[in-house]
Parts: sequence; C-alpha cells; structure tokens
Amino acid sequence: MKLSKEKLVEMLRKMLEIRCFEEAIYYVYAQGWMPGLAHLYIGQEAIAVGVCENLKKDDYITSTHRGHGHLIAKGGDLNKMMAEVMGKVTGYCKGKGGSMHIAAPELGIMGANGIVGGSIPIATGLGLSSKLEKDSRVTICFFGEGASNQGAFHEGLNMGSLWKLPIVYVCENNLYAISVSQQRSQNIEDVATRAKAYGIPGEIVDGNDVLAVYEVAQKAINHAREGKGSTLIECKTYRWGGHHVGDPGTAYRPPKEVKLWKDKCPIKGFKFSLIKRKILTQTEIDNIENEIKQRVDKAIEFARKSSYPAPEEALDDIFAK
Amino acid sequence: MKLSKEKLVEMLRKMLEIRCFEEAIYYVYAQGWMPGLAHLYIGQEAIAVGVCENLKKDDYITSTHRGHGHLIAKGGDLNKMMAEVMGKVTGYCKGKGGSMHIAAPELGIMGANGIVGGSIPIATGLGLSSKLEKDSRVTICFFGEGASNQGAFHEGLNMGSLWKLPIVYVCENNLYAISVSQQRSQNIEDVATRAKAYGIPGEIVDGNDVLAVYEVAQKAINHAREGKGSTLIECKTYRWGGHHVGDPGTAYRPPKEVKLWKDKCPIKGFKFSLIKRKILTQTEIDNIENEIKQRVDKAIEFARKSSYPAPEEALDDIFAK
Amino acid sequence: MREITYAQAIKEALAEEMRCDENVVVLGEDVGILGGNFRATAGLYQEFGEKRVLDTPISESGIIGCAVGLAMAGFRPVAELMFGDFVCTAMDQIVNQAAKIRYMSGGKLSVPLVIRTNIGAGRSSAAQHSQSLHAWFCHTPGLKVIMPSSPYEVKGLLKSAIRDEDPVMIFEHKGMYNKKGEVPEEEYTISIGNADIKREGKDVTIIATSSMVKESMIVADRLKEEDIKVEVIDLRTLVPMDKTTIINSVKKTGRLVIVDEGVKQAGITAEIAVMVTEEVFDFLDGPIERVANENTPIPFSPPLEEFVRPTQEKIYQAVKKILK
Amino acid sequence: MREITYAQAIKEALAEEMRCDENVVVLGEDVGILGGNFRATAGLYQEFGEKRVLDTPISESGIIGCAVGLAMAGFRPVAELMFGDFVCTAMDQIVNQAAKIRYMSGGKLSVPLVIRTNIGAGRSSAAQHSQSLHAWFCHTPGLKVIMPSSPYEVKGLLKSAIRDEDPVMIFEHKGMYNKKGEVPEEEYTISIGNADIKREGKDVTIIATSSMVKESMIVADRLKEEDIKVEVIDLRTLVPMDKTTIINSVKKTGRLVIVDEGVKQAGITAEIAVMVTEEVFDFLDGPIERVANENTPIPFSPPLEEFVRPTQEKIYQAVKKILK
Ligand SMILES: Cc1ncc(C[n+]2csc(CCOP(=O)(O)OP(=O)(O)O)c2C)c(N)n1
Ligand SMILES: Cc1ncc(C[n+]2csc(CCOP(=O)(O)OP(=O)(O)O)c2C)c(N)n1
Ligand SMILES: [Mg+2]
Ligand SMILES: [Mg+2]
Repeated sequence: MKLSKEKLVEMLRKMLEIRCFEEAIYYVYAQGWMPGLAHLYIGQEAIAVGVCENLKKDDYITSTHRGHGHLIAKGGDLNKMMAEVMGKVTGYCKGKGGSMHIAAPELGIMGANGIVGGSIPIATGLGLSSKLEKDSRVTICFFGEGASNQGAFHEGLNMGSLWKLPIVYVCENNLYAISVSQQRSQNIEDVATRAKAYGIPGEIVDGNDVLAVYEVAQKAINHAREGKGSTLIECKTYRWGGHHVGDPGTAYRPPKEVKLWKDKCPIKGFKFSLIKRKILTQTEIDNIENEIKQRVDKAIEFARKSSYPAPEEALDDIFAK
Repeated sequence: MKLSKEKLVEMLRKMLEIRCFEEAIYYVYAQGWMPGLAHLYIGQEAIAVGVCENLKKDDYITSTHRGHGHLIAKGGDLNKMMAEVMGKVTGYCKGKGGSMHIAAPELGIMGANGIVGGSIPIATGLGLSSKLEKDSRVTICFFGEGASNQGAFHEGLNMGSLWKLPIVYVCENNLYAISVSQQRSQNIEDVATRAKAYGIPGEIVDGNDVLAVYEVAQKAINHAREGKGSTLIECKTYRWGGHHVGDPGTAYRPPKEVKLWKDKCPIKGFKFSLIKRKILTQTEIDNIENEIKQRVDKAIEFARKSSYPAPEEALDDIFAK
Repeated sequence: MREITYAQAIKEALAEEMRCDENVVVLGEDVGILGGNFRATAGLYQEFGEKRVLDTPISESGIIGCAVGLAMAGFRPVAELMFGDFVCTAMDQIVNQAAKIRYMSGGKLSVPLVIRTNIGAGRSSAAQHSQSLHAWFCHTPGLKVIMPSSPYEVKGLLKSAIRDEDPVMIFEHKGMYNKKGEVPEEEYTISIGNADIKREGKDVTIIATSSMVKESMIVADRLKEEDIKVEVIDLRTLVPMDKTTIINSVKKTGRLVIVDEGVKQAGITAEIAVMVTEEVFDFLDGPIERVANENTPIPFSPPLEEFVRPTQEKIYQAVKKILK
Repeated sequence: MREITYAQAIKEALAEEMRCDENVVVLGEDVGILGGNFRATAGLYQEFGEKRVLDTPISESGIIGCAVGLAMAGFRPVAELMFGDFVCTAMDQIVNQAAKIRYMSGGKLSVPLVIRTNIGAGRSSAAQHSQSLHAWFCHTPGLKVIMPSSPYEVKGLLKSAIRDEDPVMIFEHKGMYNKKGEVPEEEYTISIGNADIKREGKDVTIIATSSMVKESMIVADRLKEEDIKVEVIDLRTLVPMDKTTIINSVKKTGRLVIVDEGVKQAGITAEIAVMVTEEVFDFLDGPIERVANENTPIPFSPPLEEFVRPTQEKIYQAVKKILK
C-alpha cells in the first residue's frame, strides 16, 4: 500500500499524541488532579489511528471505557478532553461525563461508553441511519475481546449484518478483560471467527502494525461505503498497563508476556520503519514529539485553570429545555 | 442405526401422544375451557421425541413457550399437563404457571419459559451443576431459531462451550419467529453455523425425521456425557399452525409453503416406514392411536373436573415457608 | 364522535406523525408484516414500506440500542417492546444509555426516542407476560413516562411523545388494545405532563392510571348512587407529574385513593402518596389508600389472578374505608 | 474487638459458608484470580479452587442465568455483579427468572441464589457506575433485598442470605469496601428482616440504609449537641421490611426522616414513608422528610456529584425542618 509522506507522518503524529496524552493522564492521576479513574490506551495506538485515518469527519465512531485513543484519532481536541477528564466545565461534556463518556458529535464521536458492549447496538442504529439517509457515512464500532462475550455484541452484529449496514466492527483483542485472559473467557482462538455467525467477513490483523490496520480497515470501510455491509476486524494487541490507572496490572499477567508485547511497541516499530524508509529523520521525530508534549502540557494547564461547573448545573441537561 | 422394536414403537407412541395432546388443546381452547393462549408443537414432534428418547430420567431439559412436546417426550403426565393448561390446582404448578411455565423437576423438566432465550443461560447453570457434581447428567436446551438472535443465546453458549459443559443445544428451526421468517432475522442460512463462534460442533439435521434426530442427538449426548462438551444441533422443521392457538398463521406464510411442510409430516413418514419395515401394522397403529386418544380425553376430563385453586393461594409460593 | 380502538388510535398517531415527519421510523418485533402482536402498527408497513417500518430479530437490547443510535443521528424512532415484561431484556439500553446520554454528554447528544410497550394482567398470560413495570422508569431520571387511559389519550399523547426531544416510555394497556373509545377525526395532541380530571367531585379524590381510570369511573358511578361525589383524576403522565392538579383536588376533597396496576410495594402509588403528604399534609383528613397489585408475581389461573389485581370492588372498598 | 474492612467481612462470610457447605459456589467477573474488583472475594480462588470460584466472561445475563440453573440443581451460588449498574444487563434473569421460578412452578423449584452487587456514588465514576438501583427489586415480588451498613452487618447478613432458600439481592456499598469496622471473631449471623436501632432517641426518628446509617449517626451526634435526641434505625433489609421496629419508633418520636442513596423519585424512601403514614398516621406530628439523591443521573464532576447526593448537611437540614 502506497501512502503519501503526509499521511504517514500524520499517522505517527496521532499515535504519539495518544501515547503522550495517556502518559499525561497517569501523571495527572498521580498528582490527584483527576477525580475517579481512567482506562488507558497505551500499547493499542496503532488500531485507533490505523482505522480512523481512513475516515471522513462526518463518519461516526462509537467508543468504550478505553476511549481516549479513539477520540484523539478521530480528531478530538486535547484541551477539551483533558478538561473533561478533570471534571471541568470546559470539557467536552461540561464535566458531566468524565473519561468514560466523552462525546463530540460535531466530530462524529457519538460517545464513549462505560458499559461493556453497550455501544455495539447503538452503532447498529447509527449505521442504519446512514443506510436510510443514504449519506454514505460509515460507522466504526470499537470494542474489546471481552465485550465480544456480551449479549449486546451478538444482537448488534446480528442486526448490523442482517441489514447490510455500513459498519465496521473493530475488536481490539488485547488478550485481557480486566484480569480474565481471552482463553478463560471464550472457547475460540480468534474473535474474528464470530463473523461467521453473522455471514460477514472476519479479518485478523496485527493490531500493533498501523499500516496493516490501515489496509484492512480501508478495505472494510470501502466495502461498507459501497453498500456491501459490515465487517468484523480483530486486531491482536496488548494493553501495556493495568486495567485502569489505579491497577498495576501485574497480579494476573506474567511479566514476560508484558515485556514481549512492549517489545512489539506499535510506535517504536513504526518510527523505525519511517526512518528506514527515509520518510522522517530521528531529529524530525524528536521535534514532533516535543511539539506534542507541549500541546499536552498546555492541555493540562488549560484543564487545571478551568473551573468546575457550578453545583446547580447538576440539575440541567436531564431533558431538553 | 439399529433400534429395537420397542424403542421404535415407543417413539411413534410419543409422537402421537404429542400430536393428539396438541390437537386436544386446540379443541379445549375453542371450547373456552382454557384461559390464555398456548403455543402448539404440531409438526415438530420428531425433534422432542428424537432427542428425549436418548435421555435418562434424571437428565435435565429446559423448554420454551412452545413446550408441551418437550414435556411429553421427557415423560410428562398428560393429566397434570392438561390441568395446568386449564389453570387447575391439580396441574403441575397448581395452576400458577399455565402452558408456558410447566415444571416437573422430578422428571428433570426444569421449566418451560415464556421469555425467548431465557432458559439458555439457565441450561448453562444446570450443565455446570453436572460438571461440578460429576453426576454424568446431560442437559438438553431447546429453543427456536428466533431465540438464536437473543443476547442470552450468545452468553449461554459462550459459557457452556468455554467450560465444556454437558449440554446439547437443540435449535428447532421452524423458519418463523411469530411472523418473521428466518431470512428476515439473520444473515445466515443455518443456525448451526453459529457453533463456530463457540468452538463446538454444529450439526444440521432433518427435524422431521425422528430417526435422524435420534442419531444426531445420541452422538451429541454421548459427547456431552463423556465430558467432551457441548454441541449445537439445528433441526430443520416447520410449525404447522399459527404462532399460538389464536393465530391462524396465514397472514405471513404462503399456503404453498405450509402445504409442502405438511406433506413432510414427521408422523406420517415414520408410520409409513414402520409399516414398510414390518415393525407395526396399520391396525396396531390404529390401536395405539385410539388408546392415546382415550388417554388424552381422560386428561381433559380430569382437568375439567379438577377445581381451580383457592384465590388466597395466590399469596403462597413467593418464598419458601 | 366516531369510535376507534386503542390499537387503531396508536396506529393513527404513528401514521400521522410518519406522514408529516420522514424521520419518524417504527421498529420492533412483528411490527411490520404482521402489524404488531396487538395490531397497533397494522397497515404501516404497507403504507410506509420496510425502510420505515422495520421488523426486527428477537433482540430487545438490539432494538432499543438501534433506536438510540437512530435518534442520536437525527431520526425519531418509535420502538416497540411487545410485552412490558421484555423491558428486562433491554434494560441497559433504556436505563444506562437512552436515559443518560443527554446528561452524560453535557447536553450535546439528544435521544428523541419513543419506546412503546405495555402493562396489564387479567389475560391469563402468567408471570412473564403480565407485569406492570412502569414504576422502575419513574425511578430513572432522564425518561418521561406516559400511561394513556383510552384511545383518545393514547393518540394525543403518543403524538406528543414522538415530537418530544427526549426518550419517552409509553405504557399502553394490553387489555385496552381492542377497546373502543371516542377519538376526533381532526388532528390534536395532548401535552405531556398534564393530568386530566375525568369527573369532578368533592368528597374523595381517586387518582388512577391507565385502565384503572375506567374502573375508577365505574366505581364513581356506583358511589354516586350512595351520594358520594368522587373526583377522578386520570394521571396520564407519571414523569413529569402534574402535581398542581393533584394537589388542588386533594385540597378540595381531603381524601385520596390512588389506583394503579403495578405491584404495590415500592410502586408508583407510594411516590404519589408521599408527594401529596409532603405538599398538603394538613389538608388530608386521613391516611391515603392505595389500590394496586398484591405483592406477588402474576399467577396464571383466573381466580388467582383476579385475587391479586386491583378491581372495582377493591377500589370501592378503599373509598368506603377512607370515608369511615 | 478486631476491626476488618467491609470487603474482608464479605470474604469471611463467603469463606465460612463455603467451608461448611460445599454447595456454595462463587461466580462473577474477576472474582477469581483477581479476587474481585473491590477485593471482596480475595483469597477464595486460592482456597477453594477454580471449580468453586468461577471467573466468568463479561456476560451478566449468563452469570445470573447460570446461577439460577445451579441453584435449581441444588447448589447455593453467590453471583457477583461488579457494579450495581450492571443489574441492567442481567435484568431478565433476575426479574423474570430468579424471582418468579418458585411461584410459576407452584413451589416445585427453588432458587437459593445470592446476587451480590452494590450501590453508591461519590467516587466520580459517572452515570453508569454510580447508581443505587435497589428500589427496583423491592418492586419485584420474589426477591429479598438487603443493604448492609457496616462490616458487621454485611458479614452476618450475607451468611443468612446464603442459607436462605430464595433469591436474595445484597446491595453492598462501593464507598465502604475499604472502610473498617468491628467484627467478632466468632461465628454469627444476622437474620433477614430485622432492622436495628443504632441509637435510641425520643425527638425524631431517622431511618437510613447502607452508608447513610453512618452519615446519620454523625448528624445525630451533631444534633445531640443541640439537645436533639435522634433515634437512628438501620433498616438493614428492605424486603422483608421490619415494620414493627419502624412503627414503634415513630409512635415514640412522631417525626420521621428517611435517608437513602437511591434517586428520590419513586424510590424506597417513598415506600417507607407511605407505609408509616398508612400504619401510624395519627402519631405523625408532621410530614415525613425524605433525603435521597436528586432526580438526576449521577454526574462525574465532584461538585456536581456532591450536589445531588444525600449528605450530612442535607440530613441535618431535614431534621431541623421537621422539628420546626
Ligand atoms: C456490562 C459491563 N460489565 C462489566 C463491566 C466492568 N468492566 C469494565 S471494562 C471490563 C473489561 C473489558 O474488557 P474488553 O472488552 O476486552 O476491553 P479492554 O478493557 O480490554 O479494553 C469490565 C469487565 C462493565 N463496565 N460493563
Ligand atoms: C424476550 C422475548 N421477546 C419476545 C417474545 C415474544 N415472542 C414469543 S415467542 C416469539 C417467537 C419465538 O421464535 P422462535 O424462537 O423461533 O420459536 P418458535 O415460536 O418458532 O417456536 C416471540 C417473538 C418473548 N416471549 N420474549
Ligand atoms: Mg480486552
Ligand atoms: Mg421459530
């Protein structure tokens, strides 16, 4: 697959942005600047970026509890995200949603979701809207391998496949659902096998290879846009940290396994290949990284300086005015 | 497959018993002797009988809204069933359950169910109990093709397959869920395909051929009893009547299709082959049928003569004493 | 005035709204070719086609989730859950998704969704097809809850529900689908949040929901013969609740009987009673009477079912008791 | 007396019951190797092995359905739903199956099942991980409902729940798992259906559930300084409810404040208030005050969350108001 230099750089940039944002969240959490918890995307950056780089602005995505990466890849604003994570009124949801519920419909981001599998039937509805409106949008539905054991997964994919909806179901198989490994939660090796249950294509891809993800996603997205229906893509990957910022993630995973996957870092590998292919030099990459770090620092500053919503605002937004 | 004469006759007898009971229900309904509705099993007799003839008394079954056939095949008493259908105190559930909720744990009948798919996760629990107790029981979980689109189906089969439980999932694909044909509810031709999603064997069988069902079920039941796990069997069949006694079933099914399937009557075909194989003569069959008719008539009489429960009994059985 | 059935009134409301707003779509099990298990969508499939009247698989979470997605994308879906008991298989999408999306998104997303389902025992449908579960949804902020008592009410309220910007649960009554009532030919809507005084009276107030309105009216007739003047209020919407109408009535009569088909324990009758007690404690001449389903699952056998349901006799006795 | 956390108390109850009855099994998401998201099953997997402590897939309907099947077959499963909000994905199995199976089968089948889940906001977990949904289950005949207020209560009540022949929902509190309290070393149980007077007083009764008991005790301390004697009742079980203790207290004090973390609208405070009004109307000196969550989803941001939750200050104000 031939991609322009701009595209490749943009992909690296987005991956770095996610990585840097998530590392900042760890920091923000440790500093006590953030209420509650957050589920970090570190290690899985190639998936969100590889998929979303194929999308148009008005395409839809639905996200999960582990959603920051999807949002950034779809164009989310770091300031508004960080402010939301900190519960500030300048956040995407005015502080009402927090890390797990960020929505930005103006970017096609139709909501992260705290209920595992909860967004899968919703994605079906978004896909149906595109079919009915003939707006040629595509809906990307992100979820984990753990979610593929939920009833909502089954109902969502059954309806999506039945009606040939323009949806790409992207399963990020990071091998664990909290502490439960994939092989302790399902009797199959590949989640992609489940595509057979719905008569749609099932694809398996190295989720740590952004170009591979891009290619598979492109095919599925085109398929969807051409009215040929849904695809289930399984991206094999790994969650570097614990389940959330407060979980070291060491109690149920062998250190060797963690190390193995860190060695397969999606960013390191991609950087290496871009340098090798002379798309970028190390210095250029360093500059990009510095620029992103500054933007993330600014996002932290923006969020910290923002105020909390006024308490009475808790009574708004239950119903439309 | 070689089966004793006794076995073959017993199979025919059971099928006739179901047919005759269900026809009686139509009658009872038309007479206004029965409150509410009932979902009849006519046309599907070969499945319940073909499966249950493999079972021991203490094996478990879970059933559905269309449950009379399963119950009779598992040894249900016609009097108690008829009395329950009429809401009498002599019924299996003292009139509290009615047609859709008959339970007879003493026969391994762990309840019919009014919620489509509702009994599938329950069957998983029954299967798990056998695995934990090492009691070598098998659980048969009956459901329709419509139920295979429920989230509960997915969760139940995923867990049953994961834990290699001694369960046989029997999908009775009668092509319709109320008015919705299979091809309007799922993007696959065979429900058995879904077995792949759980890494278990998926079998397809002519659900109108009692011997074929018997054979496939036997294999799956042995598999389960030997600790090798679950199987999904899809039995292709047809519901002769409407969805329930009050539905003519003509508004959404072509008459030609109905006729075609009536021609494939599971009982007619089996009778014919038994006569041909000289297992039974027509006279013997007539005698069996008469004897069954008399028993069903007696069941009606028994039920009609039985009294309704005393109103205050409505307050019992909420909790154990 | 012409009379049509409750089911026909629903169908008319749907058809009218579908005609004037192409974003209105109907989905659910058997709502298309069959026209609905209770015939409340009969003819819509023929008029509007399979793109706007969708027969779905038996997947209640899928149905509501799909409707949520459609609503977020600008449609106005009307989803049917065939029996009120099946809210249980869709609960996450109703409660954790539909009800909360506007709030969680800080007002960015709207879910203009109508969920049509029903309540009501009395048909020997047993415990899994007879529940009246509306109280749960009054306990779920973010949902509006409607309980129409007649063909007239169901048509007017459903039309308002479809035009509403938020998720509305409309609990129809299984026993009323076939019952006829007067419905004007000309278009009308009934706004959400207004109770209706079905009969004025000065001695005692009965607040009733759904089919209990009619039962209460019959009891009121009977009591009239004993010279007891009953004021009957049809609550019509539970959320938002028309406190003013209720309070004014209780101020006048000083006595209140609340009638609802849900299970009594922790049901909607409790909320109404407490609200009244809180607002007009000093006007009450005695404790409030609640007539509701006994705290049991719904039994199958007719005499048992009759025993647990709220009946005219029980309403009558409650009024007599309160007047003692 | 020794002090252990609420989570440890749960674990002890489970371990003790598992030791003396091999039919007790534990299942749920992450209850095994991890020892539970809130560490309430820590160590059980190691002691009892994977046959009796089952990590499940993320399938709440599957979990509860599986537990129902186990229970019908003679086991005594204790199923965990990690967050109380996830009852929504298991609602059919809880409400239409577990709660009704004994009844529908005319008493032939038993479902001795315990569902452990929780309530509680205050942790900035937002709208889908903070709900207190216990009221729904009080409105569901066939379920017992328990809300333990301390390590002592949770241990004793959970043990009784496991020995109960019927489905019991036990709502723990997320904010209390880490909180310590006195728990005797020797075995004990607390029977289901008995409220506990945590402090005697003559001026006003506070009925509280779960963590609100402690909050109410602190308020009672504060009021004592103003010479107001508050009687604090820990309701402990909602179904069955200990009416006697409540009624006797109200007869004595004539004034009642009810405190519960559920949403106020159609919540359990309404049922308790009405029950009291019905039983001892004439003993009440004024309207009952309810302190509960505002009728909103739970917001994420701390000041918003604080605003909607029942707090000590709100309890205090309610008492003062009622004494005016
Ligand atoms: C319905 C539901 N059940 C359980 C949870 C608790 N929970 C949150 S994330 C998670 C694991 C999800 O695993 P997976 O889908 O693989 O996503 P990952 O966390 O690995 O990205 C669980 C069990 C939840 N949020 N919702
Ligand atoms: C959860 C749920 N949804 C819907 C229904 C209404 N309903 C009863 S039977 C039925 C069709 C079931 O189809 P299938 O599983 O194929 O069984 P069949 O009736 O063909 O035997 C439906 C939709 C129900 N009882 N439960
Ligand atoms: Mg995972
Ligand atoms: Mg079918």
